[in-house]
Amino acid sequence: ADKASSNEAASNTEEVFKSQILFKGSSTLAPVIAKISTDFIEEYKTWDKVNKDFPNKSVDIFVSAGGSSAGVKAAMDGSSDFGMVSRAVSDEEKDKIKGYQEFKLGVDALTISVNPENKIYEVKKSLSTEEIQKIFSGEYKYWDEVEGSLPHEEIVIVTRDLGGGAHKVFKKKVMGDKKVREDAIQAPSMGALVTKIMENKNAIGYASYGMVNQNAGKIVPLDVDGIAPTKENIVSGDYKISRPLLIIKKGELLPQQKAFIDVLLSEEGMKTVEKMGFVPAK
Amino acid sequence: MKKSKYIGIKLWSVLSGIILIVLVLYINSYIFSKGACGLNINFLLDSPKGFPLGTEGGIFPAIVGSVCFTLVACFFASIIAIATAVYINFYCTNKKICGLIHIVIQSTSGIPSIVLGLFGYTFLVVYLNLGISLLSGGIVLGIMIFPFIEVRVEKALGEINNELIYASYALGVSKSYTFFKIILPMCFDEIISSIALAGGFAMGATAPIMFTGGIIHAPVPKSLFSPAMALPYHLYILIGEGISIENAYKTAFVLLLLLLALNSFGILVGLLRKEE
Amino acid sequence: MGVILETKNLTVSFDNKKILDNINIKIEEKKITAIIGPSGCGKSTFIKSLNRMIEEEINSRIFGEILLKGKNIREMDKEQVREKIGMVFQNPTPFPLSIYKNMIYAPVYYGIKDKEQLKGIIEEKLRLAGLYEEVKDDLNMKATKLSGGQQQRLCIARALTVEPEILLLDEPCSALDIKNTANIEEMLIKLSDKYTIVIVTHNLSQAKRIADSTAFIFNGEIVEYGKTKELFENPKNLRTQQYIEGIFG
Amino acid sequence: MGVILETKNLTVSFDNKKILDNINIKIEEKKITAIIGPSGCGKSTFIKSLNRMIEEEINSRIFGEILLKGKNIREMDKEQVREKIGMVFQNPTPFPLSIYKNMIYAPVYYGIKDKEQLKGIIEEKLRLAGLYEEVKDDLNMKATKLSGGQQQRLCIARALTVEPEILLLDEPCSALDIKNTANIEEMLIKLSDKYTIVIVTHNLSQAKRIADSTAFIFNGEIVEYGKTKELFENPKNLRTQQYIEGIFG
Amino acid sequence: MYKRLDKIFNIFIKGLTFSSIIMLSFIIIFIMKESISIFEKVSVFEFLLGKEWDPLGQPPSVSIFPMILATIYVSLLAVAIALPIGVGSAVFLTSILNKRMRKILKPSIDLLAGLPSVIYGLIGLLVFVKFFEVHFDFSSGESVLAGGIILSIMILPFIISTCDESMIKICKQYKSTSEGLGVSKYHMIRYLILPACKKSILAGVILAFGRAMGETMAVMMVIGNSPVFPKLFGKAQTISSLIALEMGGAGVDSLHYHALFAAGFVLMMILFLVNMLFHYMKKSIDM
Ligand SMILES: Nc1ncnc2c1ncn2[C@@H]1O[C@H](COP(=O)(O)OP(=O)(O)OP(=O)(O)O)[C@@H](O)[C@H]1O
Ligand SMILES: Nc1ncnc2c1ncn2[C@@H]1O[C@H](COP(=O)(O)OP(=O)(O)OP(=O)(O)O)[C@@H](O)[C@H]1O
Ligand SMILES: [Mg+2]
Ligand SMILES: [Mg+2]
Ligand SMILES: O=P([O-])([O-])[O-]
Repeated sequence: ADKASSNEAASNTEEVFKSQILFKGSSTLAPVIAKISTDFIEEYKTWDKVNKDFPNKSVDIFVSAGGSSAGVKAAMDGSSDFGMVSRAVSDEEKDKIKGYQEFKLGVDALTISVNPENKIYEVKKSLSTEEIQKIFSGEYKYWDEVEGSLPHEEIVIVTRDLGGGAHKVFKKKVMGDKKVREDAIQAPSMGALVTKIMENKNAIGYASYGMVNQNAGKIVPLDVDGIAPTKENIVSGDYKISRPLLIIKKGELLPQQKAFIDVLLSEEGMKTVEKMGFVPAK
Repeated sequence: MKKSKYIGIKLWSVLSGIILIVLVLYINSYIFSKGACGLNINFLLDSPKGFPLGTEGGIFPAIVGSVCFTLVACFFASIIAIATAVYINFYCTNKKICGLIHIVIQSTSGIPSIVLGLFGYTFLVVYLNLGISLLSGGIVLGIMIFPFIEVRVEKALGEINNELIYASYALGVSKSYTFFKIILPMCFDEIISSIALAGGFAMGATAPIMFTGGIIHAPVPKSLFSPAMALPYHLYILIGEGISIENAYKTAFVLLLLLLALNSFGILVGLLRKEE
Repeated sequence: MGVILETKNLTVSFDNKKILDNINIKIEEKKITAIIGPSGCGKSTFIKSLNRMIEEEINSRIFGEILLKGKNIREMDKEQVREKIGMVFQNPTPFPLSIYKNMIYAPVYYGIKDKEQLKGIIEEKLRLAGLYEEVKDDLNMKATKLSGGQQQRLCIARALTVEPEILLLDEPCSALDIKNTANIEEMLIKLSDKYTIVIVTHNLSQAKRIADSTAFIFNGEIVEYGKTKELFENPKNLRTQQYIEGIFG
Repeated sequence: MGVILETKNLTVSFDNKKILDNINIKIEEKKITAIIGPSGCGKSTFIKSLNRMIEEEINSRIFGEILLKGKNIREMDKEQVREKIGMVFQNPTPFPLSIYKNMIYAPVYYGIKDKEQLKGIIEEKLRLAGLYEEVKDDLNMKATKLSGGQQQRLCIARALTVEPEILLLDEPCSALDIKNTANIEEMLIKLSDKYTIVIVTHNLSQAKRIADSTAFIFNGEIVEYGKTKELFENPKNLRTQQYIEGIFG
Repeated sequence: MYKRLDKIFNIFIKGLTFSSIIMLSFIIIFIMKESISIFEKVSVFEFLLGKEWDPLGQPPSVSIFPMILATIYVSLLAVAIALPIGVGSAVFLTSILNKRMRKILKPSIDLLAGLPSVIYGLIGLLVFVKFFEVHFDFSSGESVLAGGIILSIMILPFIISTCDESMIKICKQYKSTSEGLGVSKYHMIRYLILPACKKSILAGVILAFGRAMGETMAVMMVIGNSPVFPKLFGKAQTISSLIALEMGGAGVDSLHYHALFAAGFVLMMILFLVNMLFHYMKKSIDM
């Protein structure tokens, strides 16, 4: 299964037609692609239904998580066809991927979210960047240090692991030089992070905007510097902790890959992105 | 006075025994009770659905994927394990080489499964370009269970009366003839049950396939080169991401049933042969 | 009659410990040769080296020559040697198969496929071993269900199925009672019409009863070798004399 | 001297197969009584029933009475019986602990805690068993590292630590060489000053050498019982005569 | 015909054995090779004994001392919990239960050993972690304690089966002797079986310790995964959970990647030593 050679020979000879597409990377994006691909597979089942020129082979689209860096890495080393990345790809990384291509699906924001049992959103709806820094770096250890009327209970920080795109974005846009305290809980995925906040009444973490929408009521986003994480604010860029949702690729697209990407970027695809709680690119 | 002196020991052992029994009962009934209710045929035969994926639908691709991983692992591991055991028992005439082989097997059994996964990812997936696939994951699982099978088969072969084997050699027949006609039939059941038991370990393992073959969403695998879902990994995702605790219980239950079936298969083979 | 088997300076060691030291012996064709000696003196080692079974033991080393009709057996194929020189062990070793399958085990290996022919061989050899009448109706019974004496006779019959020229027996009767022993002794005498027999025994009266020649091994060396009658009645060596008088061993 | 132990119609069966049949015997105090008989006749079964060890075997059934100084032992506490009637087995069974711990094993159970007192007991009993001089500097050595003879003497010394009145020995020398056997025989004769000894032996000359009385058991029955000298020189029963002449068994 | 078959079989067996042995040795060497290059950038000392793990920071720092400590800490904790229960259960199985009951209970212990670690993780997360959060007022239930408890259940079968084996042996061998001295069953347990099984118990502990250190999923799900110095009620990260969590995102040939490999290598070496110790113990017991 050598990708370079199949690339050239892809001119519709049946033997080398690659019916499988593998996505790997961002745990934020993985559920979205998984959803769209199941719909896609259900609709077409075999490639010849997608396009008459394709052979009669079943459509196999695989989705694997691991974090945005894993997506970049997988695109780089060729262990998957596409990388899913929910942060900006650095120039350095782009240089390492030959024939780099990216497709933007939408925009996500990191909301500073807490458990609904935490009454902070009633007394103090907005946190300043500085306060967030202090909470995440461990300068504030108890909730009553953040706001006097809150109980004297320990703050539980939930973060993504270092491979997650969210962590990089959060570090860059909020923390600056400061370090996130080391005894934070490292969740292996965005889903795990949100789950932890929903389960622990003292938890705070940077939950994805999409996830907040999916779990409305079970998790409460706070404003940052007085700006609420709403669709408008995110699009306008007023809400500062936002990030792009990207699909990246090394080298040229095969025709069947293009067919699927077209679906992703189509109006239908965008609707799904929106339905999942994210801000679609178009 | 004599009696009271030992009350401590009595209490301690009985208490430990009770803790043990309670643990066994609790863990099993926990999974069984939470998993068995609401389990229906659709859950077994459907693919994961809903958003996020897994909240609805079933786990069919994961069941098939797990079975495939296990088959690949067992196939791969049992061939080399049996060959090695046969070599040590019947071909190796040099103690030093035997010792060396044992050391290598020992060291392999000491490699933590996550490190094996690490190796599998770098070497099989990236260098050898096998991709994230059933094959890569199966091979890593195979390496993981290889020592287990080897040790048991070697023991089973070693327990065969040497005189019997010599009696066969003394008739002027070859080693392979002896092996297939006498040795293999004698410890066939032991070999099968070791493989079944090892298969159970492979089926329950997550760490080795996390980077090498198991992924969060895939249809039923169609070739050795496609990646696949696996029950334990799916279970991990379901709990870890808080997708659906209810489905997680059901998945755990199904996994447990599969393991139970695998083990009883091994035992059954043994029983059937004894009856003969 | 001629010499069929001859060892020249045969020396065997395990882990560099010499077990057999410079053995020179000539074994006569179609006679019974008995090997006697105290426990651990190397009798089994000696007899095992005659059909190269000793090479299966880990860490065994063999020096010297063993000539079968003048041909060095170590230059022959192992399997061929064992086809010509059969062996029966101390404990009966029937394979855990039916009697029938035990008997056809070797012939099938040597390429005999015809059912009738196989049946012929089985009957002939079982008769030779005096077992045929006892088992002819139960050929499909598991061989391990036979009595000890029957098992041992089956093993001898099985060894004969490859048509060896020489039959080596390592204390074949030590696990058997008097009646079975008598049966087997009788059979061996009959067999010596057709086969050369070498038998290790710790039972001196057995050697006296059946052997034409007897070799006395002590500490890995052949102390005395000659006609059985001669050796028992007029031992030339003091050790031999002491041994057959029961003073040691 | 008086009778210390007496069986009345003692019958033991395993799985409804009678192994001992109606045994009536009186064992004299501070004497050595030997039990002889062919293998499988029930010697071990008999001696094991004397301290109720036989009850530990599943499927054993016991009928009749065993009286220790007139008291039925089956109405006593099992452990108390064994405290009074010690036992030593055929193969030496030192516990895989140090010699010291082997020796204090039972005394600690019977409530002796004082270190000095324990030391006193150890020295006394080891001396009685003729082992003290050999091991006094190595009391912390593993008992399993002792030689076979030393191990057996240790087991006897250990049996003595509970201060039994009777010591039962089941072929205590069968695993030992001549020198160790002589040691133990000498020791037993010395011990009979203080203890009643019942010894099972398959070595007739041993019985002759040390026993005051001897009982010959055959097929689960006592065929003859009397003074040792009498029994060996003038056996009244034909079977006894045949057995001591070595005609069977 | 069978001769030709024999030749093929011969080549097949030898070929497979040697290729598998070479392959296995290759794995070990490969892991070593992938690890070594980290030490061009960081000293061994710094890697093993430094305090901070931040491979993506500027400047990056890679030290796995907290993880090594955490790995040892949870494993020791697990052993400390499992040891008394395990040995007690072994005594219970061999000396108190009758044969029939033992026959019933034995397979269920095997069942415990055969449960996949994710299922243990699930129970850990949904039972213990929850329990700590609700009843003990932990700020978060993820803790070294939770990891230790889950691991202790996982290693219990190993301790039981090693002890059980030698206890049965000792019991069989010396039961009648001990009974002959008129002492009770419990005296025999206390003064004979337990002292005589000391080495087996130790061997069981070492084996179990090794298993605990190599475990990944169950621990990763309940321990919180913070690369800090471990405290009983605090979060921590073991070497294996570090690898499982971060390997997915570490770019091939990056510093991060080699550091993770080196962490795996260190774990492997520790386990290797532990296993050697186990085999040494086992040998000296058999003698
Ligand atoms: N595989 C082996 N490795 C090392 N030593 C061995 C081996 N086989 C036999 N020996 C040693 O060689 C010596 C001779 O053994 P052998 O079996 O030939 O004696 P034997 O005369 O047949 O004794 P027995 O009458 O007891 O059968 C013995 O001291 C034995 O310990
Ligand atoms: N637990 C048991 N269950 C059934 N049968 C038994 C049991 N123990 C002994 N026997 C049988 O009881 C008979 C007498 O055995 P016992 O051990 O008393 O003989 P023995 O005279 O001591 O023989 P030896 O001299 O060989 O020690 C034997 O036939 C034996 O098979
Ligand atoms: Mg021999
Ligand atoms: Mg006896
Ligand atoms: O979406 P992420 O997993 O890269 O944070």
